Amino acid sequence: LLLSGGRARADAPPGAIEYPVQPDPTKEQGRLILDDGGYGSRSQFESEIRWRYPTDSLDSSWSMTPLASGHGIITPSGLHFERHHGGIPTIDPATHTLIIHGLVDKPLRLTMADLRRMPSVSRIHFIECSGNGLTEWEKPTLKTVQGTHGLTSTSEWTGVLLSTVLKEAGIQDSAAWILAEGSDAAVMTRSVPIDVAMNDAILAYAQNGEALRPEQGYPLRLLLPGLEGNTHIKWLRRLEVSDKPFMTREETSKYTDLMPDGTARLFTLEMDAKSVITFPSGAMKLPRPGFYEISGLAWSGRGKIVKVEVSADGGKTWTEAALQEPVLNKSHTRFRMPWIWDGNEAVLQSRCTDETGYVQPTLPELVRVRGTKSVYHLNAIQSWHVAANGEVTNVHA
Amino acid sequence: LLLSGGRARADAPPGAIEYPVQPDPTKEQGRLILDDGGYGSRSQFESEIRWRYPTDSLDSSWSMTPLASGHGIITPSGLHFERHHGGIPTIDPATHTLIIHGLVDKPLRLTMADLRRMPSVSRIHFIECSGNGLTEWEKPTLKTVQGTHGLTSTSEWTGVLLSTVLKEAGIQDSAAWILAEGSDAAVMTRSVPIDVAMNDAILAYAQNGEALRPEQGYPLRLLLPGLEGNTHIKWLRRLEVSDKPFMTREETSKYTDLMPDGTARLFTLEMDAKSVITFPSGAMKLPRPGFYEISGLAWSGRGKIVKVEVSADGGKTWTEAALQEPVLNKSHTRFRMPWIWDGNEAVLQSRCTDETGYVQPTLPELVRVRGTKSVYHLNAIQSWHVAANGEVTNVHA
Amino acid sequence: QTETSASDAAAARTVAALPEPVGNLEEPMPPSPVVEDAESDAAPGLDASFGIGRPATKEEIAAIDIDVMPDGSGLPEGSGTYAEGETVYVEQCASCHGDNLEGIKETGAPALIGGRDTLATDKPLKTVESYWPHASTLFDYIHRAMPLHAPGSLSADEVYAVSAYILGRGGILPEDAELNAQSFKEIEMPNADGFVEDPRPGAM
Amino acid sequence: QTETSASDAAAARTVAALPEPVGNLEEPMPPSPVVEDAESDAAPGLDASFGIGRPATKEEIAAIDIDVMPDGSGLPEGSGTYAEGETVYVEQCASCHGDNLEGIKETGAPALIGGRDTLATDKPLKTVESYWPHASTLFDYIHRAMPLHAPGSLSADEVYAVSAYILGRGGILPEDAELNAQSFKEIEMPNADGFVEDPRPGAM
Ligand code: HEC
Ligand code: HEC
Ligand SMILES: [Ca+2]
Ligand SMILES: [Ca+2]
Ligand SMILES: [Ca+2]
Ligand SMILES: [Ca+2]
Ligand SMILES: [Ca+2]
Ligand SMILES: [Ca+2]
Ligand SMILES: [Co+2]
Ligand SMILES: [Co+2]
Repeated sequence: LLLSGGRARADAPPGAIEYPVQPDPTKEQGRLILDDGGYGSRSQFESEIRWRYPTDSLDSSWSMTPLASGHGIITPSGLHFERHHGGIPTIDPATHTLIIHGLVDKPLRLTMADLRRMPSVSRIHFIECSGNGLTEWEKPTLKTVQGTHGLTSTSEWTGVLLSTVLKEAGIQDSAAWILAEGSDAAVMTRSVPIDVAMNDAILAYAQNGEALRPEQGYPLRLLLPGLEGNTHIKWLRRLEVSDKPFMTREETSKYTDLMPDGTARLFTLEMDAKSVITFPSGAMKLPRPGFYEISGLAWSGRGKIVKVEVSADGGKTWTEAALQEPVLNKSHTRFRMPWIWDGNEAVLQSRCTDETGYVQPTLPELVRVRGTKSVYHLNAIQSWHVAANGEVTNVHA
Repeated sequence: LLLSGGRARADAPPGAIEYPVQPDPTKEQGRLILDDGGYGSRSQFESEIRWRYPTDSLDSSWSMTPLASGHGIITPSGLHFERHHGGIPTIDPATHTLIIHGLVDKPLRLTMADLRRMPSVSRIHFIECSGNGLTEWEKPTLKTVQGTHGLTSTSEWTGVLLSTVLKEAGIQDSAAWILAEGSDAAVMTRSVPIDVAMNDAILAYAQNGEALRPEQGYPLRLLLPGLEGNTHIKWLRRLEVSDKPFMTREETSKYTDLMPDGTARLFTLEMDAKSVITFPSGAMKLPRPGFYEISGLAWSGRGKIVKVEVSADGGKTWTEAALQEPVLNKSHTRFRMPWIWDGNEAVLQSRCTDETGYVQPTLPELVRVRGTKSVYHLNAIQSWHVAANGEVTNVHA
Repeated sequence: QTETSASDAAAARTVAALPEPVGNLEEPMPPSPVVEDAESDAAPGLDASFGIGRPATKEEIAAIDIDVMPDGSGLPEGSGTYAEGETVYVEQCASCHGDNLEGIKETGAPALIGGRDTLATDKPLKTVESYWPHASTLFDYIHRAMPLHAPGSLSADEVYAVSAYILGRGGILPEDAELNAQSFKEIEMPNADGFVEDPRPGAM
Repeated sequence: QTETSASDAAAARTVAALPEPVGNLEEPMPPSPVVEDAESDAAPGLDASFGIGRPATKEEIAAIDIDVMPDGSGLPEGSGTYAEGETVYVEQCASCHGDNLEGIKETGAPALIGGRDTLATDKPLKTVESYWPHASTLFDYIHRAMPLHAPGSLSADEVYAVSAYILGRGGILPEDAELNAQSFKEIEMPNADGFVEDPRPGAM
């Protein structure tokens, strides 16, 4: 089957195919069914894209999800944020294998076909890079919610519970950590505590109902619900069970959190509860006073969100927002609150609480303990200033 | 932003871009981040596509979701089933409007920008064409679950509750039906009962976190959770409130169910509970005896699925399958059951029960009442025969 | 050990060694809400009215309010005869629906007539003649959707005429029939009483 | 009214006027499960063992078990000196990390040395020298990921050598150091005690 109709062209946004706009679509037949070859693409009028923070290295870089134009809780797979340390490998699933070894009774070699035959689970979970917001510690730096918060996305992931495979291999009593290793150019590695591995970790081969996207680790990635994104090793090729952590570069040189006293926290794995208002948000302009539905996302690496409060006066007063069902464990949760903008200056904030009782902190509260040099795990309340002319900007308030 | 790397080529499956496979991806950098222009595509190794039933007219035709290779409950937007009566129109959202008139106090004209400013909801719902399975009444006809059941898909839909807009317009006391009209070449119309409209109907502009796909009604479609797919008018341009149904061609000539006595049922809108095993399913071959996870989908237009039972002996004995959380209202629900195939002939069936207590019927039960000429609403238990050589075929059993 | 540490030579770096975020980083700008209409500037409320959108004008409604209902509402001015309809049919419909309105499989166009007394058999033929409960549906559908490759192109006169022709060929109207908004309402369809309510839930 | 009904002329049609589904309709065939390995044909159970996959061989494991741990496990045979490492560094690393290991902003390659005593300041410089708790990480990372555009291309000797050079330039090893699996384990990193456990939850 070939594409018979329109084609990707320079004038269509990425991911779209350009077709002639019909002057009156009720007066002529539309384009034919399956002229897309049987796999559709987005409308040529939709142009939001992931955005790359301009790191010096293109090989080790990240791109961020356009949260401002998101809807609901699912992130379209084409807009899922990315973090690569050695580019995106192209791997034939027919030759890819996963090897499990170390402190196990039976070292195992599994093909992708093997994994697809094992008992599976599907779960809707967010992933967030713990570097999400790293530009925002000292002063408001990026303009949009894509820049300040775009290193998180939510998908429905399907795969085999890691515990299923570990039980098949037979883990030994002394097992305490597992090294997960990717087959990208960085041969990315992280150590995973055994209790996480035996709890809800997933060897994921599918995302949003189809195979993983290449950027998300095709054909196989590790999913560690609630843990910092860097640990969700993509293009997974190896799992080594050990009694000790491996102290890889990504868990020592990076992804450790430098405190004001010069010590650094190791293995800060869980993502604390966090929320952000995505509408209205930075770099938007409200055209006039009137009704607006404030909307945003809240999530916690420690369970479900139980409450989101919204303030329009910079945190002086708070109102509880509505949580859109389903409210899922370790997933983005959409919140909404009706708001009438009276045309005066306002500062919009959201604050979430998760089922452990943890309340999202203010930035001063966080900085008081952690200083501004810890890079990772900035989960403070975000403030958007609405000017009298309707312009929305990123502020520290 | 232009695509700088690979491009869609004749040799890549639809929706994929072909890149050179790396002999050892750990030994060279992968392709650069954002070489896709900021919107990703699926892997070149994934080739499942929607399939068109070979109707004589290409303009009025349908394509079916490849359920056999689905995962979880979300259907990838690129694989959502389609039904078009006049092709797929290409509509500029900047010029598209929705007009609400008839028995309302204030006839309204809403732009897409207006709709996006109104209070919104996001909900995960299936849509099923009531013609799903129409080839299967008399004898097993199509070979695969895509052919027998592929006219159903599930997405997270976002939009404005229809009730919100109707309240804004002020519906009058005599209002009983609403005509919904599309702006495709068929100017597709259906009459919707007012109680459905005021309950959970959605004016949907987003699907799976981004704008609707063109095939799904971009920029605006009606979503009537639980009702037959034909009523979910796409490319929606007009809503007329009336005291009577409009008796359009699609609710008289079509989408009426002919009974054996020659009478036909009108406005059979709700989709009764239904389930199907998607793995193993027709045209697959089990390579050898051993462990297989039976998996499938269940859904009901009347609420949540509460139970799915699976039989491997053609309905003689049943075992309750596990329902994958979240189990949502009027949504596909994934069920799973571990199974050891002993190498003997088997007939696999699934049977679901919804929260109203309705139990999915057998085909003989359904045919006893409805005959085999009613075309629509075939929701009977599906049987897959597993031969001793592992071949799985569509049977009536 | 001559050199001890290169720390003096090393440029001071801050967190994550990020490039200095000075100037325009080319973050894509998100869409802002758009308000097109000055009219609805009325003070909005939270529950009932949001002050969003504007009244639809009579002209805007009339331009797309094309439906025709069983009680005849929506039928436009104009008229057409069986004879005029035959011309329309031969020129614009026969290539798909066949010279004898029998349908042509290859085009996907169904038979428009025939099939009376087949509905309770095992080869039911559902056509305008045998199945359709309301003549209004015929006007409505032809007017909005036919001919397939030029939908909406027929004048009201032409739709009246071709409807008279189809109903005439189907033995529902005499060949000298002329249809207009008044006479249309009087058409009796053979299968008008053939439809029943949905007995579900509660029945199969 | 000469013609009454065209029902005789009309071809009998069954439900939905579908084309006769005869022969191959070109339904795409779904993927079947694939079993590659005869070995695991053992009778599978439902709970513990699924009989899926096969044992990984020693050779398969050895080919990818490349990690090096703080206790030195995983360190391969071989050795290398500061002097040899200088050659490796100049030829394969300096273009990105700089002649003085200070990093070159434009390449994204960070400084490898320097930064001692800066960790508690407001311009912390985190390098191998100032920050890394374990020398094993240096071997492990260079071996798997550097040089950036030819990762995995260095021999064990070369990695020992360039590690000796980097640690020598950082004042952690003397310039006459030779590294091998034994001497590597004895390296004391300046910031070895600089790391603390995650106090969360319970602390901010
Ligand atoms: C190019 C082919 C073509 C032409 C020309 C054409 N039709 Fe059709 N017609 C179709 C097809 C195909 C359908 C079925 C459409 C569908 O089911 O979505 C159809 C359906 C119909 C139906 C509905 C039949 C039913 O049982 O539901 C009527 C009535 C009709 N056409 C009348 C006309 C008239 C009157 C003309 C000329 C003015 C015309 N057609 C010209 C192809 C055509
Ligand atoms: C083409 C550029 C390039 C070359 C050549 C190169 N590097 Fe790197 N190096 C980088 C980049 C970029 C990073 C950061 C990668 C990342 O963060 O994902 C890096 C990171 C490192 C790190 C980790 C630093 C830290 O603080 O975490 C070490 C150690 C290192 N390189 C050593 C070497 C050695 C030894 C060589 C030569 C054998 C070498 N590099 C050659 C670009 C290069
Ligand atoms: Ca958009
Ligand atoms: Ca696939
Ligand atoms: Ca009307
Ligand atoms: Ca009537
Ligand atoms: Ca090892
Ligand atoms: Ca040490
Ligand atoms: Co961390
Ligand atoms: Co129906």
